[in-house]
Amino acid sequence: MPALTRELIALRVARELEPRTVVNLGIGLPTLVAGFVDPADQILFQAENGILGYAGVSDADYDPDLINAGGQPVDLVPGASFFDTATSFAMIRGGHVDVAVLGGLQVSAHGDLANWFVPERGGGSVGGAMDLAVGARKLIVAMAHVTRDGASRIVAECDYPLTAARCVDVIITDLAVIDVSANGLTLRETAPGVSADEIVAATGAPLAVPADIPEMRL
Amino acid sequence: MPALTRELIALRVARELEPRTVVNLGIGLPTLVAGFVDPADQILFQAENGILGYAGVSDADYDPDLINAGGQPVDLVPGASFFDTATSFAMIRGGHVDVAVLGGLQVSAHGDLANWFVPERGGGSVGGAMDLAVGARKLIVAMAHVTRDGASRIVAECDYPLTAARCVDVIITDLAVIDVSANGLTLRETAPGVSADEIVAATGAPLAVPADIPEMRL
Amino acid sequence: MPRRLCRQRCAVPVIARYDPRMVAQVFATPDAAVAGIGDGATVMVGGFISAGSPSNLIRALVRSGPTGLTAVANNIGLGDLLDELCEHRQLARVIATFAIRASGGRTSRFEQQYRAGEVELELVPQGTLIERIRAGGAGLGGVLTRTGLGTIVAEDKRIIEIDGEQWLLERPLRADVALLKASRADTLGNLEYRLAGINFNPVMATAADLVIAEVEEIVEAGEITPERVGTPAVFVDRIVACPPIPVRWEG
Amino acid sequence: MPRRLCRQRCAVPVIARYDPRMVAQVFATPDAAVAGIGDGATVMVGGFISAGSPSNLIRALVRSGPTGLTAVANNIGLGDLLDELCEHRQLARVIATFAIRASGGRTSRFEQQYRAGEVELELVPQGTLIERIRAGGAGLGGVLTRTGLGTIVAEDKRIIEIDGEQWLLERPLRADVALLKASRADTLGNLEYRLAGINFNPVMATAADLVIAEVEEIVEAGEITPERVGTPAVFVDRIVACPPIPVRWEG
Repeated sequence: MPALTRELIALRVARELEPRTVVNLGIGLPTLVAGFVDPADQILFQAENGILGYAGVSDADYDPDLINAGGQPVDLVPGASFFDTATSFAMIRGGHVDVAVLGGLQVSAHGDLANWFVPERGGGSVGGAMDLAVGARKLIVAMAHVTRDGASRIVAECDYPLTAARCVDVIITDLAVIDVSANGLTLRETAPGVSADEIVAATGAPLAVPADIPEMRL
Repeated sequence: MPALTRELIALRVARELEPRTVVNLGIGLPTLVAGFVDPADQILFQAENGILGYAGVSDADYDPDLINAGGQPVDLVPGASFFDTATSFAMIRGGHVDVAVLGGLQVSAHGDLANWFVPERGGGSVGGAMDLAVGARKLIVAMAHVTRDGASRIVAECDYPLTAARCVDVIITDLAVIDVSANGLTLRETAPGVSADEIVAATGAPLAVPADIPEMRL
Repeated sequence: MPRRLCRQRCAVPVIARYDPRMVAQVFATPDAAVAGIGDGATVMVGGFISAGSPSNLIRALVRSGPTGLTAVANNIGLGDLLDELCEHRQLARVIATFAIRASGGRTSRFEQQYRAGEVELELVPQGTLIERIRAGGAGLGGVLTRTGLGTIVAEDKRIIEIDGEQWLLERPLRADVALLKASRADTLGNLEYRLAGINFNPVMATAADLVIAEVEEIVEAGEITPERVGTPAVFVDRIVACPPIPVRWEG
Repeated sequence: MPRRLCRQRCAVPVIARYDPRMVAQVFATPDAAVAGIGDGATVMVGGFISAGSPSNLIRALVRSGPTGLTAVANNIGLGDLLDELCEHRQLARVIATFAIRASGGRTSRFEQQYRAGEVELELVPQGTLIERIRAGGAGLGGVLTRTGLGTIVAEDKRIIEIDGEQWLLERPLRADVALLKASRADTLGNLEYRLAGINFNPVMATAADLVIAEVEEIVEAGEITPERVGTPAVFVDRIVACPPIPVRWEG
């Protein structure tokens, strides 16, 4: 089954972002999204460590004071600003960030997210994930649809420790775009060359499949 | 009975301030204190509206953005800083202001303070007084010893609405300096030409009078 | 999935359609900038006496005429432009720290209407007022403070005991609209403050559904030093440049 | 009258005599600046990964050798200088948001000691960590947040219900010492931050009994623009100028 690369998942996430919104990108795959937005859309990226308006990972000389929340050097857009962590999380927790894009370990049929603690490793790091999951106005989870062992990351109930309950709005994976609502999961798009049946089979929770599911535009 | 002028009360308060401390001056009489400190003492005055390091009321052209918490134009010392109201009250409530000097309507034998609501007028304004009374590390109340009608402002129990309970450390009036402790009130100094007996008579709460009370140094 | 958090709306939604935009809209006049504020709105007003006070926006609100307003501000009184909202009895309720002079003498229109029972007043200690607004803007459930304990401020409020210590629970405050004043804005909506003009403005910017700022000058994005931005653009919806109205307070 | 509020002291007072002074003391070396931090101290460390990290002070603390420390910091991990405190097992406890890599591979000394049960770890969501520190510094009794509700972060913690909504009560955090990094200081102790080097530094400055800042340059009072002061002098006790140590994080 042909699955999207990490870069193509990031591209598909970028297509989900509306112009002139404020977007926070989590560490890992979500960080790649900054490279795929159209600058004309004037999307402002927010970083938990206190930046509004960074423009993706930088090629410039490394400045230790100019990094995103994952520690990567970044460039700025004109009109960027810096602020302390208290202001940054007032922004996040207070509902001022339009969209957060986070990685995921598991997402449940109710939109519960688990993305910070790996039981097999006996640990993890929470960072700003819990605040983003609770505070962002829209939460997109970008992740591989199944684990390396083939188990679905989309499950009836998370068995990993939660990041937050009922917080996910959209799941974008290497196989599909899935909307999450109070009624459960609905398939919205398929990856090129992947059938709805294959997606249902790879999904560990009930998945509504409307007629005429379009293929992703990439 | 010779009583101190407002200016002399302010001067005596200024003598009470230690070098290199951070001091907040309330509206009214306390504001006069800034004019009586020695600049060499490097006392930094804090204003609730978000200044650390103003130097007293200004003679300069009126700048509406450069005022103290009473609305008076002020000058700055080198090294002054501006900050928002949340930071200003984190400073006050968090115990970072060494001394607050507030006016008073009544102080009780337990160090309760009433200074914001005048029952006869049926109103008042609270401003930052309650936060200062709770948060400053030392609270000096500067006021007239008795009302215009001759009633003592130092009382067994306040009958005016409180600003805060058990908050006053020192009372400086036109007649005396009085220390407040868990054991009650103790006369420390008399105004020039005023006897301890006269002060006891003008005080509506038990007042301990040690031997050899010195006269104020002015 | 409907967000459980997000912006907590006020009881009376007054902006018919609020289009959330990262890029602030620039308006030509204060009157245009305050358009759409309807009867019954809760309006936060930045500033501390004469410093950082959005005088042009207040006067525009007087001219536009909505009534039944709740004003949240540090002060309302003599020589304070907010008092002009009392001329046509636009205020139903005021939440403030300074509102009634402790000494006698001349009284403001607000004080006259308050004494006549025509307008309600909730006096809030300054440090509590700013924390309540901050909680409203930062998605926090309340404020736990010692300020006001044992006073009439604590009446009818919940006391939370933690490890044997008592804390007064104060509730978050939000508004439909915030009127702010800054020194400069850029075209994205970043605000830069000057001297003691900061005060309540940055925190109020976080706690209203519609944030309108008057500034002395609007510059291109990038012209304000990033570390000098006092209110990041995400919080600001409308900006208007106009000469400040100087005001001398009479307490 | 003994103040009921004032600075809430930690259980273990480690600075023998802390002389509160508005004017910061200038020290010649990082080693001199950290003198007096004893065994069992709680130490807040500003910075976020490489930005605004007081690397010189951390290395001085490693050299000075106190043990049984509790560190409060955003991150401890590979390529993070705080991990050097694990070389001589100086840490008893860490309160942080990033401490264990979610993915495998090389592990930090901290992670090895944590897995061996030699050091305790309290993982705190970032927004909750900063608010807990802010509450500790601002004289507030706690934080009411939705963050962590329904997760293991809420285990054994008190839930406060307000108007039918649930809020997690998180407790204030204070420290004996805060180690900070700023770009410049003036001789009074005002600190100016640069770019994203701000992060945890200004809030930690409010929440420790002894606040020590390393800066790249110390200038005369008045040389930092008053509106650019990120931490007012009242919060700062000791300053030292030294070239920053650049660090590349490996997560």
